[in-house]
Amino acid sequence: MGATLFLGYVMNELLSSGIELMLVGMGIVFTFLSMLVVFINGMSSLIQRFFPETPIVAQQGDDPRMIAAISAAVHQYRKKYSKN
Amino acid sequence: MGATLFLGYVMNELLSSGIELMLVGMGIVFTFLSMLVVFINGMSSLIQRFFPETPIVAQQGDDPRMIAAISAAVHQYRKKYSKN
Amino acid sequence: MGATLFLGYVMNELLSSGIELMLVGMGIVFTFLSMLVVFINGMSSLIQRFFPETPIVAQQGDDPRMIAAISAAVHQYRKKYSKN
Amino acid sequence: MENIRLLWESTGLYNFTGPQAIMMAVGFLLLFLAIKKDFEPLLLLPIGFGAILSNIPVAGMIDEGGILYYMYSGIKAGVFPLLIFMGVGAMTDFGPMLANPKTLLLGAAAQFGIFATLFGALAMNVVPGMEFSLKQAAAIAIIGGADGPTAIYVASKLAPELLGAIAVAAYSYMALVPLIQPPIMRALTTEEERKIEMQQLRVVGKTEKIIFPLMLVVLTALLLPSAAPLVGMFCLGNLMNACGVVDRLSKTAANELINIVTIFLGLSVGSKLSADAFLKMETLGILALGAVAFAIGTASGVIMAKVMNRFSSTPINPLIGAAGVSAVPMAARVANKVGQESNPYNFLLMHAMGPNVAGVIGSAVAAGVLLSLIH
Amino acid sequence: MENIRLLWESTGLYNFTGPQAIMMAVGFLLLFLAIKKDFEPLLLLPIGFGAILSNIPVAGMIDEGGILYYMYSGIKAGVFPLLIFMGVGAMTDFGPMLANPKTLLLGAAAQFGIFATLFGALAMNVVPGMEFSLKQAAAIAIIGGADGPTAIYVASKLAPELLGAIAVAAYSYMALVPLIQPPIMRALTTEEERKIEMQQLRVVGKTEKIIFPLMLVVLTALLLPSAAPLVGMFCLGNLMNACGVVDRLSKTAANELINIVTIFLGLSVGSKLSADAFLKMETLGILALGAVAFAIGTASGVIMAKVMNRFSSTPINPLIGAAGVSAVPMAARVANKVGQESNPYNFLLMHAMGPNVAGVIGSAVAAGVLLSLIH
Amino acid sequence: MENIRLLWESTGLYNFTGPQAIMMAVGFLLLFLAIKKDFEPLLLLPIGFGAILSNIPVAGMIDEGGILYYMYSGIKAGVFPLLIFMGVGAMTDFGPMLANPKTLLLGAAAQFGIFATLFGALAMNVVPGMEFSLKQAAAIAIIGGADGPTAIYVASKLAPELLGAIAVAAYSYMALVPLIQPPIMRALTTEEERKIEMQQLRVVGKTEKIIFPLMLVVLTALLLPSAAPLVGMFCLGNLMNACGVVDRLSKTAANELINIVTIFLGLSVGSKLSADAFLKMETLGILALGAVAFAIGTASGVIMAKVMNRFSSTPINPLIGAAGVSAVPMAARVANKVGQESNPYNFLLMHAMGPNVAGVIGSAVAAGVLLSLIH
Ligand code: NA
Ligand code: NA
Ligand code: NA
Repeated sequence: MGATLFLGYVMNELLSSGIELMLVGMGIVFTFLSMLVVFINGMSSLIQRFFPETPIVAQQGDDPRMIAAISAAVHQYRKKYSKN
Repeated sequence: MGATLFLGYVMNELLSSGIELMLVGMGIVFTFLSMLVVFINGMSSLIQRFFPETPIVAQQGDDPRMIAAISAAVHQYRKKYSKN
Repeated sequence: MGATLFLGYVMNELLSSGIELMLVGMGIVFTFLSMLVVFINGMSSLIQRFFPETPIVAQQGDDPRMIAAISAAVHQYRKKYSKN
Repeated sequence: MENIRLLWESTGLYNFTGPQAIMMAVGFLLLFLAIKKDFEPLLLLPIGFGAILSNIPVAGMIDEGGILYYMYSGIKAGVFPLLIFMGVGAMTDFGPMLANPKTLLLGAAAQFGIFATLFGALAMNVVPGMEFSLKQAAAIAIIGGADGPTAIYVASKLAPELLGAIAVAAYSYMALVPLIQPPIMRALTTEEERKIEMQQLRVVGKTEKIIFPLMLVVLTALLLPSAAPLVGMFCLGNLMNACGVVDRLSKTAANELINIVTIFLGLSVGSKLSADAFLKMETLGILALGAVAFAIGTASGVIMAKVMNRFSSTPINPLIGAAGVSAVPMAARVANKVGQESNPYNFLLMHAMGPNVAGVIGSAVAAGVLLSLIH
Repeated sequence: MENIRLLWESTGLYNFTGPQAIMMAVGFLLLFLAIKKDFEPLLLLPIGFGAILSNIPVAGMIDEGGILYYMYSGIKAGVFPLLIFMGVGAMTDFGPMLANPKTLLLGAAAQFGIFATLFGALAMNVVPGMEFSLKQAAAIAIIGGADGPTAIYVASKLAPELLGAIAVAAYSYMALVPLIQPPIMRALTTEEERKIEMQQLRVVGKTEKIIFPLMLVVLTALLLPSAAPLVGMFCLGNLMNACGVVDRLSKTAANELINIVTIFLGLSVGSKLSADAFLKMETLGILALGAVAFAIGTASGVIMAKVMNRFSSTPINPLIGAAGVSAVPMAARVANKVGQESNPYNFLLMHAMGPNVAGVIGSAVAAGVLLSLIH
Repeated sequence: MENIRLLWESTGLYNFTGPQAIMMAVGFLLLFLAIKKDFEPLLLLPIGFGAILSNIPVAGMIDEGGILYYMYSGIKAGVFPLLIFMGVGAMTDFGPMLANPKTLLLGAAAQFGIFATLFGALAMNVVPGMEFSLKQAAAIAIIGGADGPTAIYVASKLAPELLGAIAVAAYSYMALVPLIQPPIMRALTTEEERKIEMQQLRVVGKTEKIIFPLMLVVLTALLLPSAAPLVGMFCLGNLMNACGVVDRLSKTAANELINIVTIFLGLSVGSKLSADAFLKMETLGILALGAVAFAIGTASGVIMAKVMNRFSSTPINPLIGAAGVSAVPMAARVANKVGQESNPYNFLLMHAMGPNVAGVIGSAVAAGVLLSLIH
């Protein structure tokens, strides 16, 4: 029975360190990512004010069928190339 | 002369283990690959009975000249790309 | 003052070995590359006399716009390919 | 006669032990899941094959001098998972997250799956036959991060004896995300909430994408240096991709290098699927805890998103909270799909990519916490 | 003056030994064969260059701390040949063999070249000046397998001191297949036999191609675990290619990874072409035995095919038996070409690919036999 | 409370030392130069990032067991710089140099920058606070070779403690070639000289390009074996490219392999940017000496070209002498550009590529001299 008591004590010990880890861990994770939110907001507004970028125009529409044809050909080519 | 006899004995020893290796070795190789034949036949008939596959249609004929042109271009592109 | 003298002596030692290294080093570099000049000239004239090569014709003009289009497509393809 | 006996005694048939046979069967199960069920095949195929190779008797491929023994040293040194993380960084676009930074909080919330599981693993010690030390519990908990290389990195540091089971659980549940998450997401949200449409994201410029990984590495260095190897290599890959001046390197990192390392990593993880480590009650515990971890992570992400939606000026669809567990880009796709069941014109994919990549950061941070607090 | 003497004494000219000069010449001969004669250039070029670099006096590139010393450890550990075997597996299509499994027997028969050579090497001990131990004889015999990585793997385990000569002989004779085989094939077959046309092969489905490498690895594990490293890595590469879900990995294994390892392997094999190991009577013996091994392997493959043709319900052209030595795909091409000399409309290529890839399995199995029986 | 104190003591903020912070700033400066100023980004980006990672407190990435510790062993063994040199060899076309072999003398002359700097470094010992041993002076001097892998190779052999500073100086000045060289070139030449047009180069055949690397490796073996590792690996790469029969290997050497090694090499060079080695008076000396080395190398190349122009039957534009410092192909482009300022129809690029690649050979030879004479 002394052993059971001891085991119970160890379990309590483990579980309380589990709860502590949970609180501390989630605390650090939230603190860290919240600070990242703050810093990103700061960075973005600084950059948009002082180094505004002209938004990149979407890449000129490559004909998707051409791309499909070419990528098939490239694939074929690679396959061939990889064998010899 | 005793040495010659001894050498002869060693040679005989070596050669007889060579013959033994030859027989055992070829035996194992044939046994192994024969079993593979049996298993492949079994597997193939099982698969063809229970999981018949519709044979894959040959890939739609890419124009070979186009592929040649493209693979040349790809080659050029790669060459260029690899240098800078 | 003895120490200064000693230091001066060491410095002299170092500097004189520096000068020596400079002379010997440049000597070797020049000797080596000069020999290379001689050997290249020898090799080239030997090869041009005994194994003359028909100069490689410039690669048949691939349409540069086609290459540009294709290399863009290849790039796209690669990008796509690299993500999944 | 004598020779034939010797020959027979050198066969695998003679030397096979029951546990080895079972582990080979586990290897084949993993191959089946990888090839037929498309369960994270890039990892589970080499892992499964590694399990098969390492349980072949006599061959001794995991003994000193065997190829799997040498490969495993790349995990023991932490080099393989970190190189994979670098490659993942080179494939990651932080644009959607930078356009809507508060989604980082969703990535934080979903890490509750990790810490709840840590507690759960410790509590499991009451079950007879299960025994987890604090280190082992932490290594198991990291499965909840839904991030393969992070899980392997942490497990190799804290509990290498569980590495095989943890990696298999992590990748299997990542593959099961489309099955595990939707019921939880539906249970915790109303039809109205699932219909919420979100504002289109602004375009994020190149400079912001360059500065972000640098900012992240500095913050990690200042606050949580134990996460620096993971976060640092990830940021290196991301910076190489974002800056645009070293495309040669970022492409190699995201393709050939990550492929080579994936083969080696998978084989050596598989080589840790040995019978005496895997065929234990504890493995069942790990599998159960892993499923719980994913469920809790999903739930806490969704709940966090509901809370934020209440206080936010712009609407937030709670479904995107589920993407906070990482499992990029599967979890984001699931959020999109579940959203479209309620509102077919609702495109949540890009909005869910924010918490999704935030989840990668979140689990790396959680890994750092575990590595720094548990010795 | 003193300095100039010191300088002179640091030159290669002063330090060159005769044997080193001869080995450098051997290196140049290999480069000549590789570049001008197209003798397996992918291997013989790095091997030849490795021979040159390792025989430069003073530079010490093979001494501890030198680059070739480090590279060689990849062979000593068996890692390089196994990775190459994985890449070869990823390039191999077992379709033709699965369509006609009895061609496996041709791949078995051709391995007689290995065991006959083993006997021959032992018998050579009667020649004064030649002395081969059982291990050395086995390492030499494996040349008859006509498979480079297998030969290197076995030689590095059984007789590393002969590695250079064995690898050079193996790759040289593989390059000489189009010269060595045809006369033997013609001598052992009649014009009528060479004209035999074979039935078109059925199309083999994807499932069979996926199951086969798994079946092969299981059979190896059960019966011949000593062949498991070779066969296992080969099957891994083959499975990655066949299953279609990890194309990223199989392409990298069959391209960048095999290329990188080939450079390293070639250089380190070349670094074992040192004068004291190579410039011995025994090397002549190895070269002679290698040629005999190829000839016997070819002959036994052809004879086996003749026997099978007699008993088979469908016709078998005996020429395809010669492809059983492996040397993929050169031997299959030779069979096709010799066949077309007699019947220009006879396309044996695909039929010969069956015994050809069977020969790869056969020589890996033979390697396993040697490694398990000889200690 | 106690726990919060422990937590605080595990942060980077608590553990940061001033020198570490400065070194991280140096890392960021290198990233800025790489990304914004396009200073050799392929190397300076990983170097800068390596400096950041290795100076994060607590993380211990450079301690035994850390990823940067393992990576550095590839430099210590000399393997990384030699593999890069092989890749550079595979990218190099010796055609322009073989068409006009006397440009080799320009590549020789420019190495005077190395030996003058060696003397300068020794002379600097008179400055209080600066102390350079002969080995250190030689390692610094090699910056004048304008060749990154050569500098890293020599520094790792002679003065590993200065490796970080030397590599940074070498790559930075290589990036600054377009700023450093033109004023010197203009000061040493007349307008008339800069206008000189050169005869068109003959086309060099494939055979010559194959023979040349072989000839070079033999000459190195005979005369300067200490340069054999560098020259040998360079020639191997070049031969693989020139011979055309192993394109698979030369492409991998010049692409994926060099990219992978560049990432590892950069990170591990950066990991040597530790505060106690870098934040010393000596580093200022190294930076100053490096600039001087480039200037002297440029000047001696130009002067040599002027001398040769006087005695040559065909005209030589002295500007191409400046390309003798190597820094391929930047220095050749600079020569072309400065030439076109005086004569817009003068295309010197190809003519300058001769001394440019000759400079690579020249600095490898000079490295061999230093390694053989200084122990
Ligand atoms: Na996560
Ligand atoms: Na074979
Ligand atoms: Na140079």
